[in-house]
Amino acid sequence: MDLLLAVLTPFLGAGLVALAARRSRALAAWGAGAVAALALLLLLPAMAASFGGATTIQRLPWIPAAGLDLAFRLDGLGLLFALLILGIGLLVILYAHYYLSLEDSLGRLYAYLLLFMGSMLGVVLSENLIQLLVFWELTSLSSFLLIAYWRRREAARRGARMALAITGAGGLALLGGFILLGEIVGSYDLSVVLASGDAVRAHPLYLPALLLILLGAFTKSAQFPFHFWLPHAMAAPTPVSAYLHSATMVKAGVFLLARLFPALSGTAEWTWLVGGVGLATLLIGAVIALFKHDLKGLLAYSTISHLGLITALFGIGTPLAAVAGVFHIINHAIFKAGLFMAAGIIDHECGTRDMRRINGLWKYMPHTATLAMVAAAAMAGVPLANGFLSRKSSSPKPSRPEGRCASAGCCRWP
Amino acid sequence: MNAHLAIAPILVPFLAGVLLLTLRDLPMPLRRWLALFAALAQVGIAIMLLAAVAGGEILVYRLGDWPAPWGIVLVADRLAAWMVLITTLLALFALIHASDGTDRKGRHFHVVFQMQLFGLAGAFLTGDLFNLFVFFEILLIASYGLMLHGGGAARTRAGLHYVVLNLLGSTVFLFAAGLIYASLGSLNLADIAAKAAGVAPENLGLARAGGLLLLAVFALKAALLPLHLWLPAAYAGTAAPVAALFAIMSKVGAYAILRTATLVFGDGAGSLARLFEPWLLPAALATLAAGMLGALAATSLGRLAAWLVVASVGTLLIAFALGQQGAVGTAGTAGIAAGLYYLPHGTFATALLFLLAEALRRRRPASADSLAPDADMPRHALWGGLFFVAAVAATGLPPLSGFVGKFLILKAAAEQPWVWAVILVSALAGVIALARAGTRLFFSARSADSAAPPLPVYEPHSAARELVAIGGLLLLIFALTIGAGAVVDFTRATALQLADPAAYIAAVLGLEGVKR
Amino acid sequence: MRFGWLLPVAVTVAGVFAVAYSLRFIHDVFFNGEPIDLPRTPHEPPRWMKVPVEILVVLCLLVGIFPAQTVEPLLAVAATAVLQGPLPEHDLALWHGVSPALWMSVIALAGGVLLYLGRRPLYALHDRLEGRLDARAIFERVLENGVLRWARRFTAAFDTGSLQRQAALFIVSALVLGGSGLLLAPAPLTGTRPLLPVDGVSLMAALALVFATLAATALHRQRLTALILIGAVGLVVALVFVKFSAPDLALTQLSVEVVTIVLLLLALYFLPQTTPAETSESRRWRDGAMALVAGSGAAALAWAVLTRPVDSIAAWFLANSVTGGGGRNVVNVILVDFRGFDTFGEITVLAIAALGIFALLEHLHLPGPTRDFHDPLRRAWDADLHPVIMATFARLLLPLALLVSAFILLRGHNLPGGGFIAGLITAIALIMQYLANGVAWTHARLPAQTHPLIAGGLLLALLTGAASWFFGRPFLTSAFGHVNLPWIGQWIGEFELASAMAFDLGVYCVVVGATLLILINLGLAHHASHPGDAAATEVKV
Amino acid sequence: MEALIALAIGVLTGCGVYLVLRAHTFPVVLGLTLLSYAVNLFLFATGRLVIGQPPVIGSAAAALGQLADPLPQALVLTAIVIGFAMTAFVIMLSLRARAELGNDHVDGRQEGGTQS
Repeated sequence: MDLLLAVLTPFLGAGLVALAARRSRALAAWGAGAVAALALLLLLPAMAASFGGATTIQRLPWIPAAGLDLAFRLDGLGLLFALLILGIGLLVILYAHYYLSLEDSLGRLYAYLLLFMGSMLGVVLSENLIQLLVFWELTSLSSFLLIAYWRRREAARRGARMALAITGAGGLALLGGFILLGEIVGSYDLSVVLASGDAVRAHPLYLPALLLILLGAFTKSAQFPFHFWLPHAMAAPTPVSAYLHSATMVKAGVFLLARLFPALSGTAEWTWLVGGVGLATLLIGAVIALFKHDLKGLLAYSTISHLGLITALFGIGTPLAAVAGVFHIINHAIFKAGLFMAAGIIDHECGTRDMRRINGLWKYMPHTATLAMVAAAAMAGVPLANGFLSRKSSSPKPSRPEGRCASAGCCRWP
Repeated sequence: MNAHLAIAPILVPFLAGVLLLTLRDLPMPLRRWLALFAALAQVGIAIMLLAAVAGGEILVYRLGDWPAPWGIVLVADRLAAWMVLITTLLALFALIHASDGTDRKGRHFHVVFQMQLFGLAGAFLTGDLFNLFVFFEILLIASYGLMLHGGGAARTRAGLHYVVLNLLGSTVFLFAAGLIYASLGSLNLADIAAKAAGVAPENLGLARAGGLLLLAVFALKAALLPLHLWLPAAYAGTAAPVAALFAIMSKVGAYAILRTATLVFGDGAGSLARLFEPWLLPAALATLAAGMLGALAATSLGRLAAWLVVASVGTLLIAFALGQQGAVGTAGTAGIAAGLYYLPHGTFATALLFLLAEALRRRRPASADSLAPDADMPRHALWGGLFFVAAVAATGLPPLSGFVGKFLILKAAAEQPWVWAVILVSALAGVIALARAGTRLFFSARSADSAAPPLPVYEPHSAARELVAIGGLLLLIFALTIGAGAVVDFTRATALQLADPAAYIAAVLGLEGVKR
Repeated sequence: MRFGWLLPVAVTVAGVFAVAYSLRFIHDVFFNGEPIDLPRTPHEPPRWMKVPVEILVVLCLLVGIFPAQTVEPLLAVAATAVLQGPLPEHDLALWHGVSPALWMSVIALAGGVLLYLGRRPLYALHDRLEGRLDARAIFERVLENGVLRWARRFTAAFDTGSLQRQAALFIVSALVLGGSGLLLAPAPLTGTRPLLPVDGVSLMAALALVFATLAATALHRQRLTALILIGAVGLVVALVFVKFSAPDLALTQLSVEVVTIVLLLLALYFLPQTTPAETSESRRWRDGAMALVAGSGAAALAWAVLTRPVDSIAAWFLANSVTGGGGRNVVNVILVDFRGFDTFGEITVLAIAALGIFALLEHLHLPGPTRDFHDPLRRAWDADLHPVIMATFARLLLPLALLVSAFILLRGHNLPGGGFIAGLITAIALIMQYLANGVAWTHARLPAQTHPLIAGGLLLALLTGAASWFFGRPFLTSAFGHVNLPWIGQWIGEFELASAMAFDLGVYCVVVGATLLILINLGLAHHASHPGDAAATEVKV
Repeated sequence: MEALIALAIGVLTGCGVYLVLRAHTFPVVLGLTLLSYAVNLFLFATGRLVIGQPPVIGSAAAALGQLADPLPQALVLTAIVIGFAMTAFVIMLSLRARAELGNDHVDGRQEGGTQS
């Protein structure tokens, strides 16, 4: 049961780290890092197997009568996300140690972060849909705590409440969608669900199930018109923004689209809903981002826009587009986490994030500036950075034979 | 002893109550220990009883050794044992909390507390309609005593309303019992059930009126819309451990509805079958909605918890109503099974919130448990964390048992969009309400710019008993979550047993027990 | 394929903006003049704070430049898992030659730069629109002003804290439910049972009852009058029981009636004598209508019940009373034996009620009548004193009453009577003392607390019930019929009597104890509020 | 005769309901008392009306024919006593409410502050 253990490790570690923080901040940081590393270590065998194309499924009965087991699954998609969650998680833990001021409780932040890490791992490693939902809601809860970390600030409390209300509503819709899906398929096991895509799409309950599931995915991934909670979640400390609101939690929605791609995609409803919402979000996010004077606000709307792109790619429904979507998930996580951290450094050093006031930092922090500029170039899609490849793979290339097509956008838009 | 297992849950609290009354001049600590010992013994007995009936046996206890339709019988089946176990567990922790000083605020707390348990156990175990009335009266008169314990204007006012309404309820109960006796000629529930199918057409109207009046009474006890208005003031007004214990009181009404709906007015009841069906589901849905609206509107945690009790009764009765609605067989029993899983969860979770509200009242001198910012309490993080977990439980968010219960109910209600909509939307309302409450109570401090020094904070002599009680309830919720597999198996078996009352009727009316 | 152009176009447009905002990020933050009014002077952060950023940036470049060597394997397994099928051929090479993708990038880059250069008018436009379309503001308005306010309004509209409303709702619910059950019935209301003839006395009694009830209702604001009328109603009810073969009930009703009226009288001593006219005309009509419906409903039900032939389990009780329960008064045998558990519960109710009242009245200061016999609202209080002759007679009657109650207790199993009635008669006899002689006199002669009596009675009932365990029988099994027990074989008759007696004695104790506890404490409450007034309410003999 | 009893029960119930809906504790208590009379009579009536045949075995009357149904009588007896306990409690509670709330309105309102 190493998958179960790997998921549980951060949860158990959260308490220990909170205790360790009473001794020293460094101990807390090392402890949190060790917890994340341990989880990674526990996952290694299954990860190695999944590189070979194998899918590891481990199962522990919980409520067999209701079709609810503790079932974990590690396949390629889970591997990718587990790496992102734990890898970026480790970086964020290191970063947060320096970011937080001495008055702020580091232990609390680490405890919440680890809670979140465990929940997120649970989401991406779940084999059982209902269990996935359990962890899904846990990410909402732990992100509520993280956003409200500076609990004395009105903005933090409001942002946290709003995020919880929106993602919580999505979670409830998702619960409904999953139960319907389970009714259609007769099982909550992902393996069964993924294998019965045709049955699902032909079922009269397909549309309600799809709508409910998409509601869950869109709220979580801040898709239009549910996008507005994300910028307000920026009231969280920047390590949290870097982790949750760029690399991981908001990716849970697109993760879900990817996860259920074989079961749900390929219908006109899917294409219109997912593709349409994705495109709208892509454009709206990009436009608003330009006008944000707040550094993190800009990045937040940029994140919304990129999430829209990923959603749109999955919405197209072709295999190639899906590959492009997965690719952009990776790229966006990397450059956006870096950008948020850079923004955090700037905030940390300047005491403000208002771009109308912070100018000319090149003189003061050239090293950081270089790093931020490379990451920003990736965000802009400049060649030689990963963002460029992402955009390239989502562009049409009809002239080439299908076999060598590196693009996806052209293929079969109804 | 096993021969008398079915009556033990009734007599032990009675004996404890009488002893406590006799020994009322003992020092308080000794009385507390006696009460606590009695409560522990009841938990043990309840577990034994549950173990004895878990396999499907139905224990019939013929009081006075008289044969069934004439004498009074106690019947312990899975449902009764389940209710008794939940009650005793809840009572144990409520009692521990009450030993923290609440029991000193008036006379005879422990006596009346034990008598309350006596009444509850009797109501769950009796197999006789009129005896059910008697036990209802016992648990009511005891609850009056507990509710008014400690006094105070708000408590007295709410108590007066509670008492008068319940007296009206008792009157209607007697009318109903009389109608049932007049039309079906018996008071024994199993006998009534056996006779219901063959009710003479001329008596049908009387029997139906009697059955529906029973529903009115039980709905009043359960606080079903529109008869729910007494509950918030009563529960929010009374002492915290009492309110915690009362979390099971409204479930007595739900229990009685379930018992009569399945046993007497079940599918086998001929022209009386499914008598409650047209009323139950709409009322339950409306109750859930009203409860959540009340929770949203609440301005104090105690009030919020009280409204959540209303909501939890609504949820519970939705599940039970699905049992009425669904086709015979799996769909119906799934609803009841889900409800029976949700029942202990809802009870414990709301009880937990009442205890937390009390913790706030003790530690926030300025604003008590009202949803207003105040200075940080001593051990702020601990209480905040406890509240967080309790709130997660109460709103039915994962991973605690409330989520499992909600999931099971939704699953049982598949293809009933209205039920889904109400449950999901009200769950969201619950999340919003508790998130608001939590952020106001624990996240925001009274504005820092006010230069006034913080008020002196009253830290009770020790939080140990409070924490034991709260921790105990939390543990129960965790146990319900982790052991959900076993519990769901049990509640499914219970639902199946309820769906087929033939075994119950045979056990009660069977000839094997007749001696003379 | 009709909308195949949508995605590339959208991506390109979004790319234009992405380039623009990235450019702004770089230009505004790191260049564009000097910082303005910063709280701190910026400098490079701690070394290790930059390490995570460095790692990520290096990853960006690695993936960007050598995609095939770095990210490709991971992408391949992940995409395979997403598709759950074979991977389409794809190519992450940096350079594909001049392709639409390249053109898109060029457009985006160029457009982005142009956009950024021309940003000022756009910002001005945005600043004018700022706040018009704030999703958060909408969300909060919906939540705070919509949902929450509506919830408050809805809850407040329902939950007014008015007992009258709650009672009305319950009565209406019961009427609707009961009515729906009755009205949908297939049979006519009147049954087939032959009716009893009406005699003159019964008619008079019935009319008296109806008249007294209506009068009490009509005159309810004159509280004493209403109370006396209610007492009359209770008397007629007792007469009904006498007439229709229920002597036990009649006795019980009478004694309970006396105690209740006495209690109400005492309560009236502390309450205003009249009820102010407080409800509006429309409310009275509404209540009257509900009362009319409820009354006709109850009457219809009673009529339906009374006119139907009886078919119940009653015959068994008559047949088994003597042989099984060892008593000839079947009602009493049912109470102490066949359904003894009901009685067991019922005395518990009485006991808890007494304890509850004891707790209620403790430390209570009742605003009783003051010297000028007016309450603050200038409403008159009852100011009667205790008549001497009554006091004397009451004292003389006490031993007699106790004797009667003992007699009734003893004969209960075979003739009308029993523990309840006996207990109530005893209690009434003692109450008479209270009424006739006042608080102080009675207090000097009665025990201050009757808890031991209550507890003893309950314990006695419990032990009597549990005694049957020693004979291997269920709780409350009467001793009658255990002929086979060798060592008490010759005592059967006596033993049977003892078992029922013990239980009934328990009942008696609880009834006496509970009733007295209530009265004594009412007296105490009075004393507490009028320490100096005792003389006014006491007759010295 | 049956009609008279039904009438009595109806009048008692109706008047009881009306009084219970009043706004002061005393009439409410009176109403509850009337209702308990009504329901006791009703419960009694479920044994149907029998004249002169009290359910006492071996009495002179018993030989004459069918005895009255003893079960409802026993139930009514229990109900009367329980009703007595409850009535006593509610009387005392109304006294306490009078003391704690300062008036005898069921909602503890001051006079004049009553609603329609």
